[in-house]
Amino acid sequence: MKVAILNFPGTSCETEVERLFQTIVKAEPTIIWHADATSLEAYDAVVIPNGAVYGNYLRPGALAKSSPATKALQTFAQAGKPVVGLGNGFQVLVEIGLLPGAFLQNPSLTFQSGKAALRVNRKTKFTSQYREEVITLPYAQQFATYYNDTPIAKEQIVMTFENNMFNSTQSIAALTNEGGNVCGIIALPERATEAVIGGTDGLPFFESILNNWSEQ
Amino acid sequence: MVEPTAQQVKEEKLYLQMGMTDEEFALAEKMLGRTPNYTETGIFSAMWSEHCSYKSSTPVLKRFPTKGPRVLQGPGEGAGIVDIGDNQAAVFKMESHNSPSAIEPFIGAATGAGGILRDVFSMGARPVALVNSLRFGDLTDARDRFLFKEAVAGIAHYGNVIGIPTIAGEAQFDQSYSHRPLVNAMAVGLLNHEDIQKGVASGVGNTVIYAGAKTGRDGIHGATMSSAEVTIEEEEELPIMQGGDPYLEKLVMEACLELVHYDSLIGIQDMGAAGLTSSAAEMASKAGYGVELNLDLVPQREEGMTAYEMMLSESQERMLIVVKEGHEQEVIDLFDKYGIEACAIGKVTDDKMLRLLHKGEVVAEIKADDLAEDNPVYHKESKEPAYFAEYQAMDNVAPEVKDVKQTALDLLQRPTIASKAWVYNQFDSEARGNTVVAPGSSAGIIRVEGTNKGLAMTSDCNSRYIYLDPETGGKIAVSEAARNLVCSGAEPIAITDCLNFGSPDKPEVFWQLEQSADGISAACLALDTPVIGGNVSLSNEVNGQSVKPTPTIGMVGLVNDLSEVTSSTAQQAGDAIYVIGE
Amino acid sequence: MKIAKVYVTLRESVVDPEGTAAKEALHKMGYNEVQNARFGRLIELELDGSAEDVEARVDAMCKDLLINRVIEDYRFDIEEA
Amino acid sequence: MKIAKVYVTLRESVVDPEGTAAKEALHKMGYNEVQNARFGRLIELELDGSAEDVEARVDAMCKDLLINRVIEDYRFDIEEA
Ligand SMILES: Nc1ncnc2c1ncn2[C@@H]1O[C@H](COP(=O)(O)OP(=O)(O)O)[C@@H](O)[C@H]1O
Repeated sequence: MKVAILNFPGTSCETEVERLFQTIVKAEPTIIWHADATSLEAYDAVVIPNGAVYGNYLRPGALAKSSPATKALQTFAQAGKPVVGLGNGFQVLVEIGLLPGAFLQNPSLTFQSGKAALRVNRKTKFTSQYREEVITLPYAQQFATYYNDTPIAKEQIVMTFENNMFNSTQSIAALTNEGGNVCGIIALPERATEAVIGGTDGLPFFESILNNWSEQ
Repeated sequence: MVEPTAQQVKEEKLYLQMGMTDEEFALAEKMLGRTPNYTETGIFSAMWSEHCSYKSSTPVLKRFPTKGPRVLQGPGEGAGIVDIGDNQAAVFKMESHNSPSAIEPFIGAATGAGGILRDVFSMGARPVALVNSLRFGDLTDARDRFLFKEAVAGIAHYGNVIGIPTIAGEAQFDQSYSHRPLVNAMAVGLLNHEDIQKGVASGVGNTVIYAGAKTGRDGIHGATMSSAEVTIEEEEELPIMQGGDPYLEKLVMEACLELVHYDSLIGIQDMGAAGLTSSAAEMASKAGYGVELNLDLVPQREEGMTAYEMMLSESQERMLIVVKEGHEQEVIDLFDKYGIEACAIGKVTDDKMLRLLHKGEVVAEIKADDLAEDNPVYHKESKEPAYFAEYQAMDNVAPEVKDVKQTALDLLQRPTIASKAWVYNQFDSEARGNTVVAPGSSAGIIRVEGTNKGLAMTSDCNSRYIYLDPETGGKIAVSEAARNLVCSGAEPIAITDCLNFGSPDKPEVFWQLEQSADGISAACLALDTPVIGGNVSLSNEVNGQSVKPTPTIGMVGLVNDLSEVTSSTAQQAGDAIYVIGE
Repeated sequence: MKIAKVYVTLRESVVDPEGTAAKEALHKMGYNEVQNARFGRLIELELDGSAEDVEARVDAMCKDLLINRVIEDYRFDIEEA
Repeated sequence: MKIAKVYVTLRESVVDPEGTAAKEALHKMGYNEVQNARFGRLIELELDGSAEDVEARVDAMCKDLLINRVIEDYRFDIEEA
């Protein structure tokens, strides 16, 4: 599976995602500078890594709208291929309109990092490899509160916070579009793929992607 | 404003406002063979400030052991470098941002983190972790609570946006830091030996390139300020401070780390304190060459900036780069890819002068060595404070504990002892996915990517011990750092330090500085952990009262096998508990 | 030259933790008359004089980029500079 | 009930990287008429009607808490709600 890792100005976790696909969940990752991403046709999946895209200016993820990569991403997603936004990448997906809703500042008004217990909906294409219903993943965001005033259908909710620490709408931690091929997750599964750096509860997330899309 | 003439600078003693003494001005005149003009006076005063020249602390710093088989670069460059085997090296340094943090803690702390990161990546190293050391008043005062909260948020903001994990630190509280906090930031980077860069400007005709943010009128004379007591009266006109821009710095960093692989690169240095002045003078002086800059070409954010303002601006996120003549465009193109402005502003000369042109005229011409090498050095008076003998003569008293449980609870509530999770939960301590041990343990540990090795790091200093007995306290600070590393599974390899003291003009303060340096040196020799770099912050005072002497130690250790890492949490019920040592 | 001043506020249904925190802090400082505090933003755009349809253009900028209508409301004034 | 609207802008020579980033993004999206963008804040305070010296009180709140005077300037209007 050819995985494009989109590198916007301000993205900072592209190498950890690349390493993950090179050494752990085997695929063929390529880091692509956003300005060169005018077409993503050659890839089977796209990942938007965590970071602070465009400095989080205006709203986290918002200025990604001005990048040529946005159009390519929209085309790519319409083709039904998988798109994943990790942390800040989720915020990008919301801002460019591939996922519904918006993000608000944490109730603490501060950046918060730590580990959270998440309940997994194992019926999505991003979670089909999970055995457990409740997992632990790291998070690190200042804008982790998901907000939407239109209810999200149950099938689209991928993971929820066990204790709704950020006051998110429907406790949402991860969500897909209606088509089920675009997924944003505010926690950081890529940081839980090796025992030495904090557990392996993130592995099934990536394995699910490979499993559900690599044959196509 | 009409700029004062050289004559006016001298007769009206305008140099005094810039922090220069009569003797220093006379020395500058003698070196030049004429009276320095306004711009030149500003340049001398900035370069000869304590912050840039270490004029009062050099004699003390000479006491530190700085050599060892692992040391590839000792004090003197942006950061020190130690070998960690397999052709790799660790690069690190600690720096203070105390004065700006006392005025505007968010900006002060954020730009502190930004500055120390530039020091590390300008050596060619990719920063892999941040560490900090914080000292604040005891949080009973609203201003102190505000300062603390904002400083933590500032560090978090810069580190989190640029995406470099903060993996260790310390926070202590004592009334002596009330309204005069200490904010020390340390950055640790990794590089391969062949990528080591130095801040040098060599090779006649080579081109000097400016890259990064535009220059504005901010922080002028910050270097002088940072060695002075800060007082801000309520209704006084507030100074303007510029926030750092971690987003821009991230782009500058990525461009610089790509640039270190270019054969055409000669030297690179961050424009830190005294910005363009110190970077240009130091790069020329270190290389034994001269530099000529055309200030008309410097990217400017504000209109009508004078040479004086441009040379002394401390605008953040700027780098000075020297490349082989004819290779300017490839460097400019590289920065352009990241959306960063870069342009040629001067060239390397063979006359060892720092020469500045502005609007067709030579506005300053000073020997680079006079600025960067031959600054005045003071041997300050040192005197044992009266309290020392008094305390030494006291009997040891063991406090009587009546209710162990209550005493334990009381102790745990002291801000210095209580959990620091409120602080470190605001940091993205796992960014880039190599954090093996995050804050909350004795030392932070980061994996050396692609290997089974790790770097462990910690910052420590108990200023109450230093105050009571600076020599022993200095030894304790280094030993505590070493213990934190060892019990995490790492071998201590080197330290950086940040010497935060009161006014060096007080013989008792100078004595504390000397004594603690002796203690630190003795411990470093015993533990084989040379000092590879550091920073001095003097005159940390409020209303004439000095802060407790605080020589912060930042220590780095090597973990040879990550499976040997031990964290300081209780692992499982039934495990035995031992106490070892005296 | 024209100046567009865009006033952005959080939609009423959205809780504003910053406003709540400020209100509480103001109360602690003795400003008990504060019943409510809401935080928003002010965006000032300097626009090239030759532009036509200024209103429509600014509105489009808001919708395309400056505002996220899931959480924010906005209004703007246009002044001659 | 009175409403105080506090308009907070960055002091003249303070750099506004957020404004610059937004301007560049608007250009990339074809809004080339934008010469400059500056970001500020808007704070709306609902004040209990009985308060006296409203102007002076709001000014004090700004100085004591709401404004960071190292980087920001402010002005405010007071309206009857
Ligand atoms: N300012 C800070 N930044 C990051 N981590 C911190 C900070 N202050 C404390 N910590 C972390 O909290 C833990 C406890 O700190 P401290 O009370 O100083 O413990 P110790 O006595 O073990 O050094 C350590 O892991 C330390 O790294």
